[in-house]
Amino acid sequence: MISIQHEDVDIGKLINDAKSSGTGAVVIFDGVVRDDDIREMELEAYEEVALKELKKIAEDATTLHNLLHVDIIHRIGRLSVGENILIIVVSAGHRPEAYAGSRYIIEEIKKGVPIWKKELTKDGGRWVPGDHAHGSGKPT
Amino acid sequence: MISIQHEDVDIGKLINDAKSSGTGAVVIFDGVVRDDDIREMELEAYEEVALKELKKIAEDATTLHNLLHVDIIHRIGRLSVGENILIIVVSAGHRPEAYAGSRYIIEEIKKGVPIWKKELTKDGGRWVPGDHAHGSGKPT
Amino acid sequence: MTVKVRFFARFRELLGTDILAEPGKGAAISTLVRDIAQEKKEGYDAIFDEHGNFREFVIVMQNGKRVETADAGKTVIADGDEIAVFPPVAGG
Amino acid sequence: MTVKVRFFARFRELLGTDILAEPGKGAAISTLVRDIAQEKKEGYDAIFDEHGNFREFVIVMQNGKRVETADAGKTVIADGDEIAVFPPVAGG
Repeated sequence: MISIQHEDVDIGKLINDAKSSGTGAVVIFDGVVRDDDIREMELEAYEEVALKELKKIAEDATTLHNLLHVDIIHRIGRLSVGENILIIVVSAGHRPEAYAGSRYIIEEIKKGVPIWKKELTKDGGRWVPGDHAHGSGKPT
Repeated sequence: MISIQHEDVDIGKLINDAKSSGTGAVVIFDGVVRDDDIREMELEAYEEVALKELKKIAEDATTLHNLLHVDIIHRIGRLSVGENILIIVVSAGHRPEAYAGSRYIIEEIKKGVPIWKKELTKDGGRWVPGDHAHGSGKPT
Repeated sequence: MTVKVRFFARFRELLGTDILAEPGKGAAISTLVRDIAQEKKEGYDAIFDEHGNFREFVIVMQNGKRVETADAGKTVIADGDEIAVFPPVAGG
Repeated sequence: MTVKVRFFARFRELLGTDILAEPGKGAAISTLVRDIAQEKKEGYDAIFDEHGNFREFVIVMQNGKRVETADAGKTVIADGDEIAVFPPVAGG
Protein backbone atom coordinates (compact mmCIF):
# COMPACT_ATOMS: atom_id res chain seq x y z
CA MET A 1 0.00 0.00 0.00
CA ILE A 2 1.31 3.39 -1.05
CA SER A 3 -0.88 6.12 0.35
CA ILE A 4 -1.18 9.74 1.42
CA GLN A 5 -3.97 9.92 3.93
CA HIS A 6 -5.33 11.56 7.04
CA GLU A 7 -6.02 8.35 8.95
CA ASP A 8 -3.48 6.40 10.98
CA VAL A 9 -2.76 2.76 10.15
CA ASP A 10 -2.42 -0.49 12.07
CA ILE A 11 1.31 -1.15 11.83
CA GLY A 12 0.99 -4.67 13.25
CA LYS A 13 -1.36 -5.58 10.43
CA LEU A 14 0.94 -4.03 7.82
CA ILE A 15 3.82 -6.13 9.13
CA ASN A 16 1.80 -9.34 8.90
CA ASP A 17 0.67 -8.50 5.39
CA ALA A 18 4.27 -7.69 4.37
CA LYS A 19 5.39 -11.27 4.97
CA SER A 20 5.64 -13.85 2.24
CA SER A 21 7.34 -17.24 2.24
CA GLY A 22 10.72 -15.77 1.27
CA THR A 23 10.66 -13.10 3.98
CA GLY A 24 13.47 -13.25 6.51
CA ALA A 25 13.48 -9.64 7.65
CA VAL A 26 10.97 -6.83 7.95
CA VAL A 27 12.19 -3.33 8.74
CA ILE A 28 9.74 -0.64 9.74
CA PHE A 29 10.39 3.08 9.95
CA ASP A 30 7.89 5.15 11.88
CA GLY A 31 8.41 8.91 11.76
CA VAL A 32 6.72 10.61 14.68
CA VAL A 33 5.74 14.20 15.58
CA ARG A 34 8.48 15.21 17.99
CA ASP A 35 7.81 17.59 20.83
CA ASP A 36 10.04 20.47 19.75
CA ASP A 37 7.98 22.81 21.90
CA ILE A 38 5.08 22.49 19.52
CA ARG A 39 1.40 21.83 20.00
CA GLU A 40 0.64 20.21 16.71
CA MET A 41 1.95 19.75 13.21
CA GLU A 42 0.06 20.51 10.02
CA LEU A 43 1.04 18.53 6.94
CA GLU A 44 0.22 19.43 3.38
CA ALA A 45 0.93 17.58 0.16
CA TYR A 46 0.69 18.11 -3.57
CA GLU A 47 -1.20 14.88 -3.42
CA GLU A 48 -1.32 13.58 -6.98
CA VAL A 49 2.35 14.28 -7.59
CA ALA A 50 3.49 13.11 -4.16
CA LEU A 51 1.64 9.83 -4.56
CA LYS A 52 3.17 9.25 -7.99
CA GLU A 53 6.62 9.97 -6.60
CA LEU A 54 6.11 7.65 -3.61
CA LYS A 55 5.13 4.88 -6.03
CA LYS A 56 8.25 5.53 -8.08
CA ILE A 57 10.44 5.45 -4.95
CA ALA A 58 8.85 2.17 -3.87
CA GLU A 59 9.52 0.64 -7.29
CA ASP A 60 13.11 1.86 -7.36
CA ALA A 61 13.73 0.59 -3.82
CA THR A 62 12.28 -2.80 -4.73
CA THR A 63 14.60 -3.14 -7.72
CA LEU A 64 17.70 -1.68 -6.11
CA HIS A 65 17.43 -3.57 -2.82
CA ASN A 66 15.65 -6.73 -3.84
CA LEU A 67 12.63 -6.09 -1.66
CA LEU A 68 9.66 -8.43 -1.47
CA HIS A 69 7.12 -5.90 -0.25
CA VAL A 70 6.90 -2.15 0.35
CA ASP A 71 4.30 -0.02 2.15
CA ILE A 72 4.59 3.74 2.41
CA ILE A 73 1.90 5.64 4.27
CA HIS A 74 2.43 9.38 4.59
CA ARG A 75 -0.12 11.18 6.68
CA ILE A 76 -1.35 14.73 6.11
CA GLY A 77 -3.54 17.10 8.10
CA ARG A 78 -3.16 17.99 11.76
CA LEU A 79 -1.12 15.64 13.90
CA SER A 80 -0.34 15.85 17.60
CA VAL A 81 2.95 15.13 19.32
CA GLY A 82 3.60 11.39 19.27
CA GLU A 83 1.41 10.69 16.27
CA ASN A 84 2.75 8.79 13.27
CA ILE A 85 3.69 10.95 10.28
CA LEU A 86 5.24 8.40 7.97
CA ILE A 87 5.27 4.64 8.10
CA ILE A 88 7.54 2.62 5.82
CA VAL A 89 7.34 -1.18 5.92
CA VAL A 90 9.73 -3.22 3.80
CA SER A 91 10.35 -6.94 3.70
CA ALA A 92 13.24 -8.83 2.16
CA GLY A 93 14.94 -12.18 2.30
CA HIS A 94 17.76 -10.88 4.49
CA ARG A 95 18.39 -7.98 6.82
CA PRO A 96 20.97 -5.97 4.84
CA GLU A 97 18.50 -5.49 2.01
CA ALA A 98 15.64 -4.67 4.34
CA TYR A 99 17.63 -1.99 6.19
CA ALA A 100 19.10 -0.52 3.01
CA GLY A 101 15.72 -0.47 1.27
CA SER A 102 14.03 1.22 4.21
CA ARG A 103 16.74 3.86 4.45
CA TYR A 104 16.69 4.47 0.71
CA ILE A 105 12.97 5.17 0.81
CA ILE A 106 13.07 7.67 3.67
CA GLU A 107 16.02 9.55 2.18
CA GLU A 108 14.35 9.78 -1.21
CA ILE A 109 11.15 11.03 0.37
CA LYS A 110 13.05 13.73 2.25
CA LYS A 111 14.83 14.70 -0.94
CA GLY A 112 12.04 15.12 -3.34
CA VAL A 113 8.40 14.41 -2.51
CA PRO A 114 6.18 17.53 -2.45
CA ILE A 115 5.00 17.44 1.16
CA TRP A 116 5.38 20.24 3.68
CA LYS A 117 5.15 20.49 7.45
CA LYS A 118 4.16 23.42 9.60
CA GLU A 119 4.87 23.34 13.30
CA LEU A 120 2.09 24.95 15.28
CA THR A 121 3.49 26.52 18.43
CA LYS A 122 1.92 28.67 21.08
CA ASP A 123 3.29 31.70 19.21
CA GLY A 124 1.87 30.73 15.84
CA GLY A 125 3.32 28.56 13.13
CA ARG A 126 6.57 27.84 11.39
CA TRP A 127 7.14 25.98 8.12
CA VAL A 128 9.78 23.33 8.57
CA PRO A 129 12.72 23.87 6.21
CA GLY A 130 13.52 20.78 4.15
CA ASP A 131 16.67 18.73 4.50
CA HIS A 132 17.47 19.51 0.89
CA ALA A 133 17.50 23.17 -0.03
CA HIS A 134 16.49 22.65 -3.62
CA GLY A 135 13.55 20.40 -2.98
CA SER A 136 11.56 18.19 -5.25
CA GLY A 137 14.02 15.99 -7.08
CA LYS A 138 15.56 16.53 -10.46
CA PRO A 139 13.73 17.91 -13.46
CA THR A 140 12.41 15.13 -15.64
CA MET B 1 11.55 -4.83 27.57
CA ILE B 2 14.45 -7.19 27.02
CA SER B 3 13.23 -10.76 26.89
CA ILE B 4 13.84 -14.30 25.73
CA GLN B 5 10.49 -16.00 25.51
CA HIS B 6 8.30 -18.51 23.74
CA GLU B 7 5.33 -16.18 23.20
CA ASP B 8 4.96 -13.70 20.37
CA VAL B 9 4.47 -9.99 21.11
CA ASP B 10 2.18 -7.22 19.90
CA ILE B 11 4.55 -5.07 17.86
CA GLY B 12 2.02 -2.25 17.52
CA LYS B 13 1.85 -1.96 21.29
CA LEU B 14 5.64 -2.01 21.61
CA ILE B 15 5.88 0.86 19.11
CA ASN B 16 3.39 2.94 21.05
CA ASP B 17 5.17 2.27 24.30
CA ALA B 18 8.53 3.17 22.72
CA LYS B 19 7.43 6.75 22.10
CA SER B 20 8.27 9.60 24.43
CA SER B 21 8.02 13.34 23.88
CA GLY B 22 11.48 13.52 22.30
CA THR B 23 10.81 10.68 19.85
CA GLY B 24 11.05 11.59 16.18
CA ALA B 25 11.80 8.16 14.76
CA VAL B 26 11.08 4.56 15.65
CA VAL B 27 12.82 1.78 13.74
CA ILE B 28 11.66 -1.79 14.11
CA PHE B 29 13.47 -4.90 12.96
CA ASP B 30 11.45 -8.08 12.73
CA GLY B 31 13.40 -11.23 11.94
CA VAL B 32 11.15 -13.91 10.50
CA VAL B 33 11.38 -17.67 9.89
CA ARG B 34 12.11 -17.84 6.17
CA ASP B 35 10.85 -20.69 4.05
CA ASP B 36 14.18 -22.20 3.02
CA ASP B 37 12.43 -25.48 2.33
CA ILE B 38 11.86 -26.02 6.01
CA ARG B 39 8.85 -27.02 8.03
CA GLU B 40 9.75 -25.33 11.28
CA MET B 41 12.61 -23.86 13.20
CA GLU B 42 13.65 -24.82 16.70
CA LEU B 43 15.43 -22.17 18.76
CA GLU B 44 17.45 -22.79 21.86
CA ALA B 45 19.20 -20.32 24.17
CA TYR B 46 21.59 -20.33 27.08
CA GLU B 47 18.94 -18.19 28.63
CA GLU B 48 20.56 -16.54 31.64
CA VAL B 49 23.67 -15.60 29.70
CA ALA B 50 21.80 -14.60 26.54
CA LEU B 51 19.49 -12.33 28.51
CA LYS B 52 22.41 -10.67 30.26
CA GLU B 53 24.13 -10.12 26.92
CA LEU B 54 20.99 -8.70 25.31
CA LYS B 55 20.73 -6.22 28.19
CA LYS B 56 24.35 -5.22 27.71
CA ILE B 57 23.81 -4.74 23.97
CA ALA B 58 20.75 -2.59 24.64
CA GLU B 59 22.71 -0.42 27.05
CA ASP B 60 25.63 -0.05 24.68
CA ALA B 61 23.32 0.80 21.78
CA THR B 62 21.55 3.41 23.90
CA THR B 63 24.82 5.11 24.78
CA LEU B 64 26.47 4.82 21.38
CA HIS B 65 23.47 5.90 19.34
CA ASN B 66 21.63 8.17 21.71
CA LEU B 67 18.50 6.05 21.84
CA LEU B 68 15.46 6.91 23.92
CA HIS B 69 14.04 3.41 24.18
CA VAL B 70 15.04 -0.14 23.29
CA ASP B 71 13.07 -3.39 23.23
CA ILE B 72 14.61 -6.71 22.28
CA ILE B 73 12.43 -9.80 22.23
CA HIS B 74 14.10 -13.00 21.10
CA ARG B 75 11.83 -15.98 20.81
CA ILE B 76 12.80 -19.58 21.47
CA GLY B 77 11.08 -22.91 20.96
CA ARG B 78 9.41 -24.12 17.79
CA LEU B 79 8.45 -21.51 15.24
CA SER B 80 6.74 -21.95 11.88
CA VAL B 81 7.57 -20.22 8.63
CA GLY B 82 6.51 -16.57 8.83
CA GLU B 83 6.65 -16.38 12.61
CA ASN B 84 8.64 -13.65 14.35
CA ILE B 85 12.00 -14.76 15.71
CA LEU B 86 13.47 -11.49 16.90
CA ILE B 87 11.87 -8.11 17.35
CA ILE B 88 13.97 -5.02 17.98
CA VAL B 89 12.25 -1.69 18.60
CA VAL B 90 14.33 1.45 19.06
CA SER B 91 13.29 5.06 19.30
CA ALA B 92 15.41 8.17 18.97
CA GLY B 93 15.10 11.86 18.30
CA HIS B 94 16.12 11.50 14.67
CA ARG B 95 16.26 8.79 12.05
CA PRO B 96 20.04 8.33 11.62
CA GLU B 97 20.35 7.33 15.26
CA ALA B 98 17.32 5.06 15.15
CA TYR B 99 18.57 3.17 12.09
CA ALA B 100 22.14 2.93 13.37
CA GLY B 101 21.02 1.79 16.81
CA SER B 102 18.74 -0.88 15.38
CA ARG B 103 21.46 -2.19 13.09
CA TYR B 104 24.02 -2.18 15.87
CA ILE B 105 21.76 -4.34 18.02
CA ILE B 106 21.06 -7.00 15.39
CA GLU B 107 24.72 -7.26 14.39
CA GLU B 108 25.83 -7.64 18.00
CA ILE B 109 23.20 -10.31 18.59
CA LYS B 110 24.39 -12.24 15.55
CA LYS B 111 27.97 -11.91 16.74
CA GLY B 112 27.77 -13.06 20.27
CA VAL B 113 24.56 -14.03 22.01
CA PRO B 114 24.30 -17.75 22.87
CA ILE B 115 21.23 -18.69 20.88
CA TRP B 116 21.04 -21.46 18.27
CA LYS B 117 18.64 -22.36 15.51
CA LYS B 118 17.83 -25.71 14.03
CA GLU B 119 15.96 -25.92 10.77
CA LEU B 120 13.52 -28.80 10.72
CA THR B 121 13.13 -30.12 7.20
CA LYS B 122 11.31 -33.10 5.80
CA ASP B 123 14.62 -34.99 5.92
CA GLY B 124 15.40 -34.20 9.54
CA GLY B 125 17.17 -31.24 11.03
CA ARG B 126 20.12 -29.00 10.45
CA TRP B 127 21.76 -26.59 12.89
CA VAL B 128 22.18 -23.18 11.31
CA PRO B 129 25.82 -22.13 11.19
CA GLY B 130 26.38 -18.72 12.75
CA ASP B 131 27.43 -15.62 10.81
CA HIS B 132 30.56 -15.44 12.95
CA ALA B 133 32.60 -18.61 13.05
CA HIS B 134 34.00 -18.05 16.51
CA GLY B 135 30.72 -17.27 18.21
CA SER B 136 29.87 -15.77 21.51
CA GLY B 137 31.80 -12.50 21.70
CA LYS B 138 35.17 -11.92 23.23
CA PRO B 139 36.40 -13.50 26.44
CA THR B 140 35.78 -11.20 29.39
CA MET C 1 -7.50 29.02 -22.61
CA THR C 2 -7.84 28.07 -18.96
CA VAL C 3 -5.09 26.89 -16.65
CA LYS C 4 -4.93 26.17 -12.96
CA VAL C 5 -2.22 27.53 -10.70
CA ARG C 6 -1.55 25.77 -7.42
CA PHE C 7 0.57 27.23 -4.66
CA PHE C 8 1.61 25.14 -1.67
CA ALA C 9 2.73 25.67 1.93
CA ARG C 10 3.86 29.23 2.64
CA PHE C 11 3.09 30.33 -0.90
CA ARG C 12 -0.45 29.02 -0.53
CA GLU C 13 -0.88 30.94 2.70
CA LEU C 14 0.24 34.12 0.99
CA LEU C 15 -1.45 33.75 -2.39
CA GLY C 16 -4.22 31.17 -2.14
CA THR C 17 -4.34 28.13 -4.39
CA ASP C 18 -6.25 26.44 -7.19
CA ILE C 19 -6.37 29.74 -9.04
CA LEU C 20 -7.98 29.54 -12.46
CA ALA C 21 -6.38 31.88 -14.96
CA GLU C 22 -6.89 32.62 -18.62
CA PRO C 23 -3.50 33.58 -20.03
CA GLY C 24 -3.16 34.65 -23.65
CA LYS C 25 -1.92 32.23 -26.27
CA GLY C 26 1.83 31.74 -26.09
CA ALA C 27 2.15 33.00 -22.50
CA ALA C 28 5.15 31.70 -20.55
CA ILE C 29 4.92 30.08 -17.11
CA SER C 30 6.90 32.85 -15.44
CA THR C 31 4.64 35.54 -16.86
CA LEU C 32 1.53 33.75 -15.64
CA VAL C 33 2.89 33.20 -12.13
CA ARG C 34 4.22 36.75 -11.93
CA ASP C 35 0.83 38.20 -12.91
CA ILE C 36 -0.97 36.22 -10.23
CA ALA C 37 1.64 36.79 -7.52
CA GLN C 38 1.67 40.53 -8.13
CA GLU C 39 -1.73 40.85 -6.55
CA LYS C 40 -0.16 40.39 -3.12
CA LYS C 41 3.22 41.98 -2.50
CA GLU C 42 4.24 39.59 0.26
CA GLY C 43 3.46 36.62 -1.92
CA TYR C 44 5.31 38.10 -4.86
CA ASP C 45 8.37 38.84 -2.73
CA ALA C 46 8.38 35.28 -1.39
CA ILE C 47 8.65 33.86 -4.90
CA PHE C 48 10.50 36.48 -6.96
CA ASP C 49 13.68 38.41 -6.31
CA GLU C 50 14.22 42.14 -6.94
CA HIS C 51 14.91 41.49 -10.61
CA GLY C 52 11.64 39.66 -11.06
CA ASN C 53 13.34 36.25 -11.33
CA PHE C 54 12.21 33.18 -9.45
CA ARG C 55 14.08 32.93 -6.18
CA GLU C 56 16.68 30.17 -6.24
CA PHE C 57 14.81 27.75 -3.98
CA VAL C 58 11.42 28.02 -5.72
CA ILE C 59 10.16 24.88 -7.45
CA VAL C 60 7.86 25.02 -10.46
CA MET C 61 5.96 22.14 -12.02
CA GLN C 62 3.94 21.93 -15.17
CA ASN C 63 1.45 19.06 -15.08
CA GLY C 64 3.40 17.36 -12.28
CA LYS C 65 6.78 17.58 -13.98
CA ARG C 66 9.45 19.90 -12.82
CA VAL C 67 10.44 22.89 -14.96
CA GLU C 68 13.76 24.57 -14.19
CA THR C 69 12.89 28.07 -13.06
CA ALA C 70 15.56 29.40 -15.43
CA ASP C 71 13.53 27.92 -18.29
CA ALA C 72 10.12 29.06 -17.03
CA GLY C 73 10.38 32.30 -19.02
CA LYS C 74 10.42 30.42 -22.31
CA THR C 75 8.16 27.50 -21.37
CA VAL C 76 4.81 28.06 -23.00
CA ILE C 77 1.54 27.15 -21.31
CA ALA C 78 -1.09 25.02 -22.99
CA ASP C 79 -4.83 24.94 -22.39
CA GLY C 80 -5.72 22.82 -19.35
CA ASP C 81 -2.24 22.95 -17.84
CA GLU C 82 -1.73 22.72 -14.12
CA ILE C 83 1.12 24.91 -12.89
CA ALA C 84 2.39 24.32 -9.34
CA VAL C 85 4.72 26.64 -7.45
CA PHE C 86 6.15 25.70 -4.07
CA PRO C 87 9.01 26.10 -1.61
CA PRO C 88 11.49 23.27 -0.79
CA VAL C 89 9.82 20.11 0.37
CA ALA C 90 9.94 18.80 3.92
CA GLY C 91 8.08 15.51 3.98
CA GLY C 92 8.96 12.37 5.87
CA MET D 1 32.44 -30.64 45.14
CA THR D 2 29.56 -30.46 42.68
CA VAL D 3 29.48 -28.63 39.38
CA LYS D 4 26.99 -28.47 36.56
CA VAL D 5 27.93 -28.95 32.91
CA ARG D 6 25.61 -27.58 30.27
CA PHE D 7 25.86 -28.45 26.60
CA PHE D 8 23.86 -26.59 23.98
CA ALA D 9 22.57 -27.16 20.45
CA ARG D 10 24.32 -30.02 18.64
CA PHE D 11 26.48 -30.81 21.68
CA ARG D 12 23.34 -31.11 23.81
CA GLU D 13 21.81 -33.51 21.31
CA LEU D 14 24.93 -35.67 21.44
CA LEU D 15 25.75 -35.51 25.14
CA GLY D 16 22.71 -34.34 27.06
CA THR D 17 22.81 -31.30 29.32
CA ASP D 18 22.60 -30.11 32.93
CA ILE D 19 25.00 -32.87 33.92
CA LEU D 20 26.00 -32.83 37.57
CA ALA D 21 29.58 -33.90 38.14
CA GLU D 22 31.82 -34.23 41.14
CA PRO D 23 35.33 -33.52 39.95
CA GLY D 24 38.26 -33.82 42.33
CA LYS D 25 39.74 -30.73 43.95
CA GLY D 26 41.92 -28.78 41.53
CA ALA D 27 40.43 -30.33 38.40
CA ALA D 28 40.67 -28.22 35.23
CA ILE D 29 37.73 -27.39 32.98
CA SER D 30 39.12 -29.32 30.04
CA THR D 31 39.58 -32.45 32.13
CA LEU D 32 36.02 -32.28 33.41
CA VAL D 33 34.52 -31.77 29.96
CA ARG D 34 36.71 -34.48 28.45
CA ASP D 35 35.65 -37.00 31.09
CA ILE D 36 31.99 -36.36 30.46
CA ALA D 37 32.25 -36.24 26.68
CA GLN D 38 34.19 -39.48 26.55
CA GLU D 39 31.06 -41.40 27.41
CA LYS D 40 29.78 -40.87 23.87
CA LYS D 41 32.27 -41.04 21.05
CA GLU D 42 30.26 -38.89 18.66
CA GLY D 43 29.90 -36.18 21.29
CA TYR D 44 33.57 -36.34 22.14
CA ASP D 45 34.56 -36.06 18.48
CA ALA D 46 32.31 -33.07 17.99
CA ILE D 47 34.10 -31.13 20.73
CA PHE D 48 37.69 -32.46 20.74
CA ASP D 49 40.18 -33.01 17.97
CA GLU D 50 42.42 -36.05 17.53
CA HIS D 51 44.94 -34.62 20.02
CA GLY D 52 42.30 -34.21 22.68
CA ASN D 53 42.23 -30.42 22.35
CA PHE D 54 39.04 -28.40 22.07
CA ARG D 55 38.15 -27.89 18.43
CA GLU D 56 38.80 -24.34 17.29
CA PHE D 57 35.16 -23.27 17.11
CA VAL D 58 34.09 -24.61 20.50
CA ILE D 59 33.08 -22.04 23.10
CA VAL D 60 33.48 -22.63 26.83
CA MET D 61 32.02 -20.56 29.64
CA GLN D 62 32.57 -20.71 33.35
CA ASN D 63 29.68 -19.14 35.25
CA GLY D 64 28.55 -17.25 32.17
CA LYS D 65 31.96 -15.83 31.32
CA ARG D 66 33.94 -17.02 28.40
CA VAL D 67 37.15 -18.98 28.97
CA GLU D 68 39.56 -19.27 26.04
CA THR D 69 39.69 -22.96 25.20
CA ALA D 70 43.49 -22.71 25.12
CA ASP D 71 43.33 -21.77 28.82
CA ALA D 72 40.74 -24.37 29.83
CA GLY D 73 43.46 -26.88 30.66
CA LYS D 74 44.77 -24.68 33.45
CA THR D 75 41.50 -23.11 34.59
CA VAL D 76 40.51 -24.72 37.85
CA ILE D 77 36.91 -25.50 38.74
CA ALA D 78 35.34 -24.36 42.01
CA ASP D 79 32.44 -25.89 43.89
CA GLY D 80 29.09 -24.80 42.45
CA ASP D 81 30.53 -23.73 39.09
CA GLU D 82 28.45 -23.88 35.98
CA ILE D 83 30.45 -24.89 32.91
CA ALA D 84 28.84 -24.37 29.49
CA VAL D 85 30.15 -25.80 26.23
CA PHE D 86 28.62 -24.91 22.90
CA PRO D 87 29.14 -24.46 19.15
CA PRO D 88 29.13 -21.05 17.42
CA VAL D 89 26.00 -19.04 18.05
CA ALA D 90 23.33 -18.33 15.44
CA GLY D 91 20.75 -16.13 17.09
CA GLY D 92 18.84 -13.26 15.59
